[in-house]
Amino acid sequence: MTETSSEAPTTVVQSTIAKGITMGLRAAMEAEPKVLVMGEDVGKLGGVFRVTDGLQKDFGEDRVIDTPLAESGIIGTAIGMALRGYRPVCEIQFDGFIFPAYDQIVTQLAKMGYRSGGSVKLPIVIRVPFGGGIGAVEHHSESPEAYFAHTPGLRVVSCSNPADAYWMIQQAIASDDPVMFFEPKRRYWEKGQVDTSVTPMPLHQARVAREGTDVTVAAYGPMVTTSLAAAQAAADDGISIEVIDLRTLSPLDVDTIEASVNKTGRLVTVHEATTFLGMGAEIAARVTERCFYSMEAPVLRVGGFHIPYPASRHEEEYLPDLDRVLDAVDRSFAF
Amino acid sequence: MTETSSEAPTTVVQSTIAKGITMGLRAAMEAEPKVLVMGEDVGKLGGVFRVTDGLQKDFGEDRVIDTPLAESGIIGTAIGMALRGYRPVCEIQFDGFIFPAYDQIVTQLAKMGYRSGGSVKLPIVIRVPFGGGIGAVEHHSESPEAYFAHTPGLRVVSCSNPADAYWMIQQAIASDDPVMFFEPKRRYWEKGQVDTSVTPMPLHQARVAREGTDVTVAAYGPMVTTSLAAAQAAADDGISIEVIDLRTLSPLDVDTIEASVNKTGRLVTVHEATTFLGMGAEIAARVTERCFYSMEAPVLRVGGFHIPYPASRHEEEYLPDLDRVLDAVDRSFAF
Amino acid sequence: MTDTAVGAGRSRLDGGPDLVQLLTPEGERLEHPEYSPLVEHLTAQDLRGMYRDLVLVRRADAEATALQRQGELGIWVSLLGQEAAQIGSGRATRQQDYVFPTYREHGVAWTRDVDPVTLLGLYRGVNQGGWDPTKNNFHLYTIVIGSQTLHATGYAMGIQRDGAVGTGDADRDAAVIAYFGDGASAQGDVNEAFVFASVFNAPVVFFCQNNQWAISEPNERQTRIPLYQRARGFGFPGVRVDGNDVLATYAVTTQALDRARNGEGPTLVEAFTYRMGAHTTSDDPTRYRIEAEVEEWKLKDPIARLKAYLARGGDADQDFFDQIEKEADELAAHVRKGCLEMPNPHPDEMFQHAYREPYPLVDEERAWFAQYHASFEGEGAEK
Amino acid sequence: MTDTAVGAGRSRLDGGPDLVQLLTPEGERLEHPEYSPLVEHLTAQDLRGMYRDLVLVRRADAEATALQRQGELGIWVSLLGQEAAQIGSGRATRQQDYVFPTYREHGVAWTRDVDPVTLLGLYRGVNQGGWDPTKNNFHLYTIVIGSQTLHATGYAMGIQRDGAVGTGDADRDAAVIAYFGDGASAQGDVNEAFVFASVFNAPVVFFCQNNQWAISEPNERQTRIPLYQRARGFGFPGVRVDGNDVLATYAVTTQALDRARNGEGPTLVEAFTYRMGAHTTSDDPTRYRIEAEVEEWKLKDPIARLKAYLARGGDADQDFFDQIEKEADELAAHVRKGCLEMPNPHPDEMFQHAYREPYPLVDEERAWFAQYHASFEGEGAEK
Ligand SMILES: Cc1ncc(C[n+]2csc(CCOP(=O)(O)OP(=O)(O)O)c2C)c(N)n1
Ligand SMILES: Cc1ncc(C[n+]2csc(CCOP(=O)(O)OP(=O)(O)O)c2C)c(N)n1
Ligand SMILES: [Mg+2]
Ligand SMILES: [Mg+2]
Repeated sequence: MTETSSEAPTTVVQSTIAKGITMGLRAAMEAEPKVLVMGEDVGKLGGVFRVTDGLQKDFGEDRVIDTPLAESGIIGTAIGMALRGYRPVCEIQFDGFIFPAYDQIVTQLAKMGYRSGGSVKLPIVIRVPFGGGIGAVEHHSESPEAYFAHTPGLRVVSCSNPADAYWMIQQAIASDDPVMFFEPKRRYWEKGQVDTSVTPMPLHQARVAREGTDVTVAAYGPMVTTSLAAAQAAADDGISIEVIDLRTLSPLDVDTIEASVNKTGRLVTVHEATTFLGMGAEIAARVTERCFYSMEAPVLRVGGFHIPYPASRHEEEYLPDLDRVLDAVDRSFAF
Repeated sequence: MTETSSEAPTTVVQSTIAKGITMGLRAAMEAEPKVLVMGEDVGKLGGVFRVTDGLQKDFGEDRVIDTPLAESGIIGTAIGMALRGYRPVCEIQFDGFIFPAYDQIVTQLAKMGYRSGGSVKLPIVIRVPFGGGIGAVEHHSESPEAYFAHTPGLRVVSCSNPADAYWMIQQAIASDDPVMFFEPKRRYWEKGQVDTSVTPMPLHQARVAREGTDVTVAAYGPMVTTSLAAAQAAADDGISIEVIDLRTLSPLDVDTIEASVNKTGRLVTVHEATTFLGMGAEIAARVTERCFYSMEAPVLRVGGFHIPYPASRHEEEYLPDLDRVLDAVDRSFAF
Repeated sequence: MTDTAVGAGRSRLDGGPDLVQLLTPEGERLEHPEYSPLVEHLTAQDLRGMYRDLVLVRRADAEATALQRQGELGIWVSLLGQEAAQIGSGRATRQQDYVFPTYREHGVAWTRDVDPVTLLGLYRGVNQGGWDPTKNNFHLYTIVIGSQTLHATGYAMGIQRDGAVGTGDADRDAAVIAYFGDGASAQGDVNEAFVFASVFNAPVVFFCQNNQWAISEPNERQTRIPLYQRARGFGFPGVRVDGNDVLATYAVTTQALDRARNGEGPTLVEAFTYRMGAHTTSDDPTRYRIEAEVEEWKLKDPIARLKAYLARGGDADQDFFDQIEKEADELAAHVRKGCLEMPNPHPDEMFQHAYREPYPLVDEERAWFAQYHASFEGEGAEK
Repeated sequence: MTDTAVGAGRSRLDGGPDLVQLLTPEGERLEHPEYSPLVEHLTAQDLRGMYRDLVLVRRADAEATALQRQGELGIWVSLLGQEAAQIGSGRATRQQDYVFPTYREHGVAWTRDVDPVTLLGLYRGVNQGGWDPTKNNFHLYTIVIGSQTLHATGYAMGIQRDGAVGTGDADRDAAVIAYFGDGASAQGDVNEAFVFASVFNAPVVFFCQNNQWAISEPNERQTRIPLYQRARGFGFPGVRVDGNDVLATYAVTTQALDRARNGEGPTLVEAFTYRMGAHTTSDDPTRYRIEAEVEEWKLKDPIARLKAYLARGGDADQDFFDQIEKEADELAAHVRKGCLEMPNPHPDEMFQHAYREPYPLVDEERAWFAQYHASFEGEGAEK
């Protein structure tokens, strides 16, 4: 699909993350007639975040489907359409509303290919705006990615900037495996440049977002911006932080983290999800096993506390921020 | 509730794990009229594993409820009954069938107390026969515990012997927080002694199942028996393994593991669940942080491969066994 | 597939022949053999009371919308247009009944004597609801669409087990009413609630406010037949009532609740109404619906018709209406004052109530955060 | 609450007045204005073919049960008693139609030319199904109750998008048939499938085999009205057919599939039948149902009635029946041979097909396991 997209005019455009995804969806739909978009309010409204804005107008109601209000039905029927040869891209309106579809995702989407001995493929992408920081009510600020990364059969990715948004959504759609696509909703409006003509890096590869020598900070989605800000602040204090944008959570690109940690000897992981059994746990276990002798300190994890996502007036304290990242960096040096 | 149960005749009885749970359910129902049992086929049939055998006959259809075939409905209505003052014990027929109820468990059961600012309590126990090794078809051999341990608001425990089965189910029922109760289905018929008169150890405490000095092996549920067998075999080769039966996964009793690792300097975790983001990941991350300087080797994890649970003829190779545990122990010593 | 909005526009205007109506949009009383008797006992004072309810909840709702515009609330979910559906059904409940709302039932809350200020915490972001539902038998707002219908059914099964159904004791027999929307009718949970309620003959009334829209989706996207007919598929009665007619809604809900309390099982009530405003203050309906549709529904306003009826019959005079306006202004002031005085929670509070019993990790994180947070005290505001 | 098993026993014996029947248990043909025309074209040979189907699938099923008893299968899910429901409906499908079975549709598989041996892998434990559903348009068995009804609805929506509905081209227009049980009707997914199918008017037939039991639960635990009436709640037709009558089932399913292919949308067919055996070979029905009920259903046997009809009408003689028995024995031998020859999978195979595209962790674990496994080779058998 990336080949086809490269037919697009060779230009560098300014875009937000949200619009980057919209552009990517549009490119994928133009390149492949079997690509469908489905979900709640994705049609005329263009989704509550306007990510599917204009798609129904241009591709019609048969390819951009406003579904009944039933997430299990959305994923279950998407599986059926995939069996018929389509490539559905499902939008889940908010992170907290993916759970009614959890059974279809875990018992059917993730396992049907295996069940079939490889005779069936389910090229389905599930788009999930995730994370907090938008002052919303309950269920609108959650980070459920680990629930999916613990599920064999699924792939899990998250973008952190407009260029990745544009390319990763197309790569996810091009994948013949099901892909959970987590979008950093509070960063939807952050701007950046998108070059629609370059050949993008592979979907399942982490990226060194900022080079450093003293300590490695691994983050994804909304926490990449936070980590880069922390690195900037630390630089002023003479601490050199290497920031890794994981981009892919399943499969996890351990090699890139390992290389960095063998250099820095210290690792801090950052995510909004509850720390207990969050991505940081797997990264810590795996990297420690690989880098046992080069580690100066244990992997320290910055993440959500062990409570349900709190009322929005608590967000500022609840969410990991620049200071929490730097605090962990300091504690790492204390070892 | 434990007080009340201690009114039971002071005797030591031989029991299987399955019967231990049955006895515990009966004791809890006798002690507290608000305790209900509900699920699919829990009535006349006594459940597919006969764990609720005889309860409907003795406590009636209003307290032992055969529900429609809908797991979300089972948990959702249990929540409503709890709001009315009841203490429902829900049986999910097999691990793989808990997912239709996942939304009710994660968005309602786990969060309603928090939502209410503490004014609402949901003393609900969800019994889940889990794990493989019984030669079953798809969805009947899974280990979904990590999906729940990553969810604040829930408690997660697992028993490994008849005495714990008898006491822990009563303690779970007595808890005013929701408890996920994972039962090692392939060990249901393993026998042991149950003293119905002792004061049991707290629900959320791990137990040193076998003392050792060279390496710590932490397991829970069905893998405790496996780990004890490995320890026995290792002893013959002069290796002293300390086996910890975690019993509680959320909250996790880190102190007990820490104390052991500070003594042995080595830790191997064992579970059937997929290794990636399984309980072993959290234990590795947390223990390494606490015992960084006393560890001779990284925490090594024995667990399921990153594939859906395979066809039963693969079980012998897929499931962690004595040899896999010993292999990890050897690798630990190789550091 | 045809353009849904067009197809929708027409069929959403009138409830069809089965619509139960006792008060026309013009304020004329209609006789209905089955339902008129259920409102005969209502005195002029009762009707004035309902008028007062309608005006006050609309006013409180408008004030909350204003507070959101001024940044005092993060979001507001307006009930504009659905006042009669909520007051009529809420007034039909008895003290011992239990109510499971969605996130829009501010009018029902009013009938349960819940101070409107109580409802603002969730939308202001100072809590997730936080009230004690047992105080007024008014449950916490539920945001996950449809979930509460199962809780309601389970609660009703609890009432059965307490022997509080069909005893004939008016103060003892209890019922549950579960509110949900037209969009929610598509959720598996709602249909499972219908299965459980019918199989166990539970004392629950499923009250669906069909306000024609689920955010941007017309209810043709959720069903191709009138929603009240869904009950036929599960073997219990379904009724479509004019949700903008407070009398008809009161009558139909009274009958359904009585059936439930008497042990006759569940009923589905579809209140045919209209969401006059945006889905929430974050929504922009101009993207998906035509203004003409809203204009037509303005003619069916629930308050105007009751006012016309009261005035015509001489059951209320201008002084009364003025008095109510004054009360409404006072309530609005109370709502505003209560909102502005709502303190930000102390950070430490977020660690409370995740568990009722000791949970070491939470205590650990709570203690860590306390000292971490304190370490910024010196540096002033930003933390 | 009343004792369900008692209440159940009676009502489960007869399908009531709405039951569509063309062949009585005694083998008498009945005339039905709507459905008789749909079987008129069936020749004596066709009917003999159906008889052959019924006998052969029952024989293959019995052989599988025997194989389980002998330890060759881990479990078996018998279709005993449901042969007519499966053959009648399966024979009504066309090549281009697509079938979504549960785990019990061995008879339907037969009508799709799936070798019965193919179905054994799952129950023997050598794979999770493993066949290519596109070969015979017969999907993999689905074990999670109800899930496949949504897949079927989505597949049907795909057919709509392919323009393969209502074109009038008999070889092009396609439909989907989704099988599920009476217990499954309680699942949210099944009801959501009804919502999607009706809203999108998808070409899908929901075929519910009401075999009266969901393991130990009588279907009164799933619904208090006849299941075919569930469709009324969603706005599409529902029909109850005698599932032990292969002709009536063929006729009703043919009509429903034609409607779907013609673009007239979904239909719910309730095949009223009975699970003559245990739920699976692991089940013990004596714990929850009375033998008398089974005895009464023996009188409604689907094979006996067709045999009686064929014999009485002279459409088949003893030679024919003997010939079929011989074929059945041959098929049984084929099934047994195929089962015994089914090799255990090589351990390495478990790592295949979890993903279609490269997934490093799986490769890593696969490589690790290969050398780990090899390290035991010396020590002989135990690994
Ligand atoms: C399970 C779930 N999915 C999606 C949402 C997002 N959402 C909030 S309100 C709404 C529309 C609800 O429509 P309806 O049931 O008609 O109620 P109304 O808002 O019109 O009163 C949606 C899709 C949600 N809250 N829960
Ligand atoms: C979601 C789910 N819950 C529970 C089970 C366990 N289970 C397997 S078959 C069965 C009964 C199904 O009854 P019915 O739908 O009537 O089909 P039948 O077996 O009678 O053909 C149950 C409860 C399951 N497979 N899936
Ligand atoms: Mg609505
Ligand atoms: Mg059945």
